[in-house]
Amino acid sequence: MSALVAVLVAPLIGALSAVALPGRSGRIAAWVAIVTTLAAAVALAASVISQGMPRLAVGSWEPPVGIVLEADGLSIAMIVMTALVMTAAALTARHMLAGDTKGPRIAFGFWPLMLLLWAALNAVFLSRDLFNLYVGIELLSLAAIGLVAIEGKPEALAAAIRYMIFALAGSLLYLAGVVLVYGAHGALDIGVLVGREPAETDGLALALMTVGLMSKTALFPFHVWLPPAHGGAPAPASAMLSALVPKASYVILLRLWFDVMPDQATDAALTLVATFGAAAVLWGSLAALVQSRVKLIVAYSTVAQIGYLFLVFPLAGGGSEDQPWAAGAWNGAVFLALSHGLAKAAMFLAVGQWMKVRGSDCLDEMEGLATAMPMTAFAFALSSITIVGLPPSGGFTAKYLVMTSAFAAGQWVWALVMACGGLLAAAYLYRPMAMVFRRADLSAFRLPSRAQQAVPLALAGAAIILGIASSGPFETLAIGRPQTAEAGL
Amino acid sequence: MTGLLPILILLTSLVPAAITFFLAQESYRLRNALNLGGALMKVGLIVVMLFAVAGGASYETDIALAPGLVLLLRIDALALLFVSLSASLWLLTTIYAIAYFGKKAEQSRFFGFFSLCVFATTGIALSGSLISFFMFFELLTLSTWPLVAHKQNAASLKAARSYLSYALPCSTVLLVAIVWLESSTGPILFTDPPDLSGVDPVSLRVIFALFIIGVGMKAAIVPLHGWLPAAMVAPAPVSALLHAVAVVKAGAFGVIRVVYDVFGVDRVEELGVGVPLAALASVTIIWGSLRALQQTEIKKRLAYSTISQVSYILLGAALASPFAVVGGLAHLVHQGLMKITLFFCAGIYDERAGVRSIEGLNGLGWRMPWTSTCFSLGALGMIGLPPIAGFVSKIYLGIGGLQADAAWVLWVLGASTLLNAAYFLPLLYRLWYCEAAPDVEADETAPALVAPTVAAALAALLAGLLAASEISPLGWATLIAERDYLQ
Amino acid sequence: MTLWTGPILPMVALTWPLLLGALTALPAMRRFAVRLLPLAPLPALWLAIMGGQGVTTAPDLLLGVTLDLDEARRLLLGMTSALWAVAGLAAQPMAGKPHATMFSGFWCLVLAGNLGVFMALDVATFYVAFAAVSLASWFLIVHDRSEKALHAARVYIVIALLGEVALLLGLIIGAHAAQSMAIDEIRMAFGDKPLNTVAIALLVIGFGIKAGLVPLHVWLPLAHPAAPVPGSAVLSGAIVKAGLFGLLLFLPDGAFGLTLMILGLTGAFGAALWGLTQANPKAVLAYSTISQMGLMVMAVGAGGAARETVPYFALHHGLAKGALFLLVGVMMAARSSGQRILSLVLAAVVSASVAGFPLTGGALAKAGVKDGLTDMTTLALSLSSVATGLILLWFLSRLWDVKSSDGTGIWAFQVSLPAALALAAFVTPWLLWSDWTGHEPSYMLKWDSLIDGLWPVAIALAASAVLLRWQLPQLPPGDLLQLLGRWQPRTMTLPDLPPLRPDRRKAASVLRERATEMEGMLIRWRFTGVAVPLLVLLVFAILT
Amino acid sequence: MTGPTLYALTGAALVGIGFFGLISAQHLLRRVVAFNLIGSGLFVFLGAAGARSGASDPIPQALIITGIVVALSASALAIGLVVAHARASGRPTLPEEDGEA
Repeated sequence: MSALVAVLVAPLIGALSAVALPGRSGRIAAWVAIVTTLAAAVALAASVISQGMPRLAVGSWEPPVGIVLEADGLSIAMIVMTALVMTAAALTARHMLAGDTKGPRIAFGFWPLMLLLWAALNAVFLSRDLFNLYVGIELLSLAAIGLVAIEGKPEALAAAIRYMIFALAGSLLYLAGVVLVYGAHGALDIGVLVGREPAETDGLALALMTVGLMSKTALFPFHVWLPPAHGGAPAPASAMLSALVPKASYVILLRLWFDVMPDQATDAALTLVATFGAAAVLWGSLAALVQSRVKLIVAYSTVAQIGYLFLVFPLAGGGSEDQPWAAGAWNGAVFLALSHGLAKAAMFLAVGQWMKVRGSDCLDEMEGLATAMPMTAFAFALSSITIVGLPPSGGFTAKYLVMTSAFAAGQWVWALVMACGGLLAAAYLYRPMAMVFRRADLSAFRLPSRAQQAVPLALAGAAIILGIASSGPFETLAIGRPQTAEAGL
Repeated sequence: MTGLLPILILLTSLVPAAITFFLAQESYRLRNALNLGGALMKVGLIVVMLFAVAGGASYETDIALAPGLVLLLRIDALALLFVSLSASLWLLTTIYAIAYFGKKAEQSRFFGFFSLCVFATTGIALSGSLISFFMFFELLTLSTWPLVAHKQNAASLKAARSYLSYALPCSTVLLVAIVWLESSTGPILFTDPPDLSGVDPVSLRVIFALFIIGVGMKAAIVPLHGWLPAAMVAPAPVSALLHAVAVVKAGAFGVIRVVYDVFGVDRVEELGVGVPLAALASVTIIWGSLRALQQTEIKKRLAYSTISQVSYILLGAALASPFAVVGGLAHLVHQGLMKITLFFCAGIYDERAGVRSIEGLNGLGWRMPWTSTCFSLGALGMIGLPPIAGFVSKIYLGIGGLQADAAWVLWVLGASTLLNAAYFLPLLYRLWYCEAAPDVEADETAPALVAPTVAAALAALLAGLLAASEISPLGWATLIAERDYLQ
Repeated sequence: MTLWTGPILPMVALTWPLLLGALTALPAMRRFAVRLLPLAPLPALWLAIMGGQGVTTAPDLLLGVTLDLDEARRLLLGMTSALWAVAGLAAQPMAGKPHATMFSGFWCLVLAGNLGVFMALDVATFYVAFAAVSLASWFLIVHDRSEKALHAARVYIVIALLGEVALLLGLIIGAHAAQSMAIDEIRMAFGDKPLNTVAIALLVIGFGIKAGLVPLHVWLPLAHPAAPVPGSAVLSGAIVKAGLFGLLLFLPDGAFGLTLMILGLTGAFGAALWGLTQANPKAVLAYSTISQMGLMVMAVGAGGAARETVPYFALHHGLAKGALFLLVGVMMAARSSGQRILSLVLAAVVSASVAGFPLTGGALAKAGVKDGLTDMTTLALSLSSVATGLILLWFLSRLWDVKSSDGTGIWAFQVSLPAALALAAFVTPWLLWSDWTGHEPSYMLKWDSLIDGLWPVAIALAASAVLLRWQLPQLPPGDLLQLLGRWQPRTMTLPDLPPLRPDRRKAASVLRERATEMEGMLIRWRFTGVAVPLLVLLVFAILT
Repeated sequence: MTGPTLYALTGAALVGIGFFGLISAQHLLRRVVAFNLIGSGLFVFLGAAGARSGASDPIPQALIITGIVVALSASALAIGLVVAHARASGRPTLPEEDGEA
């Protein structure tokens, strides 16, 4: 229970202290908060696995009046992944932001924003109240926008504003949905809403919330804000933005469609959502294929990967819900989200270190880095394996589950989209990989320390381990799920 | 112990790989000791296992990854055949590679991926479920890439890209096939053949085709063969690995698994997909030989020869008659032994005489008698000249073709033999009968290069000479076929 | 693991030459390599004299080796090993010459193969042995490395490989038909199935090439003269018999009978006549070999008793032809006109035997075969003696023109070798006569037998007088090959498969343009502002 | 027309006006204002929804107050960004929409 509170409160207090305390002590406070939150996340996961789901009605107010926080398998999986990515980003941020010439704003703003982002993410993962979720993702967006704009460059500012417009529009759509739900049912707690009488406005509410969250998740065709924003932010920020932020709104979508209003989902609507997902996979991959900056390639890859996450809807929802393959598809999607988070963060951190060495992230500038910084190159390669979905990685396990479900459901189109997406991913990730592997003499450049290089490697390794040791995470995911994953199909 | 042995065998290459990656370039002795030690230990463990299996022991280890995703390691006779082939050839290749690289740069990376490659191959051999097969198959694809690109120049990167641009689409196709099939049968284990009666025949045919595309690419079937000649820019030990120890062998092994353990002979016959596969293999045999004729580089000629020869294995598997199965399985070993000899020799010619083109071979026979004798043995064996191993496979495949009522196989074998002769004999002629250019500097004072070559050539000779004995590849293949595939 | 069962002598007879051959590869042994050659066939000769004593098997070797001798095998084995032993002695002057070591090594290999062909009971051993004979004799042919030898070797290897392949395929079909590797069972199993006809045709091609069967003989007149003299002797005397024996072993009685008879007779007459256009005495002898082999093939085709006596015929021809080839060498080595005359006389005697002059070994051989023939073929056989006589007389005249060039070694020793062979060619047919034909030796002394042998020789003598007066145009060897045009190695050019990838660069630039265009459209807020409510409505419409 | 209905209609109208402004305006400050209008409209609507059952419901009020705080902070950040962007680029519009009327 205390861990449940700590994952929310520790980063918030850390953020406030980092703002309030001057210079060095602010930094120390931030680090204390980071370590505490990481520990709390692990503790929370341990307690959920060993003792079941903790539930906290804030101030002892039970719903429908009060707000409930609850950690199920999905929550703790996301929270632990978040904690890992955040810690890794923070570890590299120390190096990448230190002694920068871009002025004190970055050094000052990064730590509070990052901790705020973390708190908002944890809040979204734990909340069981639709309005509370609104507050959470709004806070998340604000922190994320701040991180994008942190360097103060004109392009970054424009990207931040663009991001802000999409995010605010999404928030308002979501809010409109929340208002409709409350108007119809007089309650916003998920636990209460599950047992509601369906109302006429539910469809509209779900439509509004879905489109709003799609816009925040950067699903095609609302993805255009993402590449400039993620490509323009400093690398540790990009890692967090790409790996974590879209997952928050995606988790809300999952909860809406599968927990709150599964009765509303029609096959046509589910197919429509998945169609957008498929379009995102194809378009994002093609766009990544033609980029000439590594960070943009990685960012467009996020667009494509987000598309995968939406393919699960027709496989696990609607008419498929009670079918044997639904659990596999759902698990696969969450696994995809997790492994993508780890791998994408590792990729951005690796690219960030390359940029730091070469001063640019143009594809042509990447020659020789594999020899000079083998660990980051290896990290990039391992992440690529996960992103492409090759074994043995979390990405592969996820893909296998989703594809099996797709074939079992007779909806093999989604499986083919996944297969094509994997191939395209291989194509666009091969370009930086081959460039990095090319021989060139970089002995004149100052290289980051081995400890620094090890950070992305550890994250990428985690994504691989997720594929090899996947049975543990699987059982965890089943906690709190109505339909659990039986022995596959 | 019984459960641990397969894992130990895998670890003998994984552990050296993991350590080697982090070694500094200068720690030659440690690295060599690790790799040689790993290779020796693997051979030792396999010998232990051979005796245990002969005594009736069976090995099975499973690691559940996720619901429906089971990593199953087990030993059957086929796995044992493949794993002992790859382990013993790996030992030879390791000795050769250590001598080949000497003090060249980037050795830690090379030997790391080299061991990883063999780890994957061993995994493929020991896989007891379709999905574990796929996982190791992909690992093999990935760990081969840095080896092909090892020289890090434009040419080798191009070759490496070509390799991946074949491998990844095909593995995607393979994944689709696996997923499609498993979505209706559940996880497929090689221990008990899956019940395919629930899947309609048309789908099954499509799935079979997808499987063949997926695994056949590694076996370099036409038209998925383009990567193999391109990959010739890699260092000689890598070529040996690609052509004899690991990659194409994994492809051929995969086809055998698909035909016999996933679909089963009867089902393949019922679906009528065996003959098209045999025809495809035949086209590959002929096409590879024709293209080999046109090559002017030794290694390229050998590469096309591999394309042609590996399809013998596929042909045997596809015909599925008793003799054909035995011939195909035996050729798995025979081709490995002969081809590794040839590539070792090509490497020695390159290293010690600077010769890559066919013209350069002129007169090298007397300058480098050991190497050239081995080369001649390998080449003659490839042609199918008795008593070197190749002729045994040919006889068995021919009879197998007749047993399967496919007499046309004979014409394929005949044409291929003639073509093999047409592209190999001129090389031998040049070696022994042409005058060397006066300024050629050639010697073979590199025992660590020559010794593995001689060992491989001798093995190829003995495999044919003692074909009828029980411990020969042929004897083994017969055992496998009788035990597992022919009731 | 069993090394062998049964008598060891056959195994020794086979492995001993191989062992000697391997020894020649040792640097220390190189100088003595040629000296070992006469020793190589001795165990086999011993075995032939002793006769077979049961089946020897080596179950682990190849596909299971089984060896044995019956009468025909024993006869041919004996002839072959004797010829090889004598030829080995004749090769002694080569010691110390360039490439002699290599020559010796492959000499032993061919010898082992040649012996193996006659001893093998199973098809795999037979094939291995045959391949060794066939392909390793390339090295005997190419030994000189002169332009001519290289050309002959090139032609030879192509045709020999074709033969090997035909043989392999035929044997595979046979083994499948018989469900066995045993040669005897394969012969029995060849029934009427169309595939078996194909198999027999393939075998006829495979063996016919080796046996110089028209029209597969074209390599022979090139190759036999190209080899050094001892090489030519074994090629023409012993090695061609491997092909003949193959026909005997595998062809069911009467299969392809007519075809074989026609082809055989064509060879018997055609080659003999064509030989008259040759200047080189060795080429003349080669054509004579084709002619004689044609007769034997005809006898095989005739089947029945004639077929049974073919080994007997072969025995004489092998020894005699070996002697004739060696005599060419002797003539080259002759240093005085006395020696030259002696050589010529010896050659004339042997020639007479080959032409079937009464009471010679050749006459016995022919008589033996004739026993089993019909009238027409008997006549053909007698007429062929005319042709043989003619070509051998032509040979003698060419032999006389041979210039002495190679004056090393002890001439007396050299001349004794063909003499010994000639003696054997005379004596052995007499010794074996009753066993093989069932007639008393006195049969040959009958008047009509004598007449039978005499008249063709007489006609031949008369005709040769004409021939020597008005000579035929001199042509290079290779008859049909000339008609086909000179064989030249040509590099084939095949189209490569069309590349799987289209122009990547262009595709990439097009894709880049399109992508930028579309992203530029999507990024405008006006698009999203309109798209969002529309999408909400769409989702709403299809929900519930 | 009862009070709650009037409130609801007002809310809807505010959302509509805000939406129009959001689409038609290029000036970023106008867009921020439009967002605020939409937000306010939604809150008014929520207040009306709270009055649905006749008895007063405290929850919407708590929600509205929270929402206003969130909207305020969002607006503050937005205006800060717009100002920074205008300073850096000299224009109050996004680069891709510069040329449009």
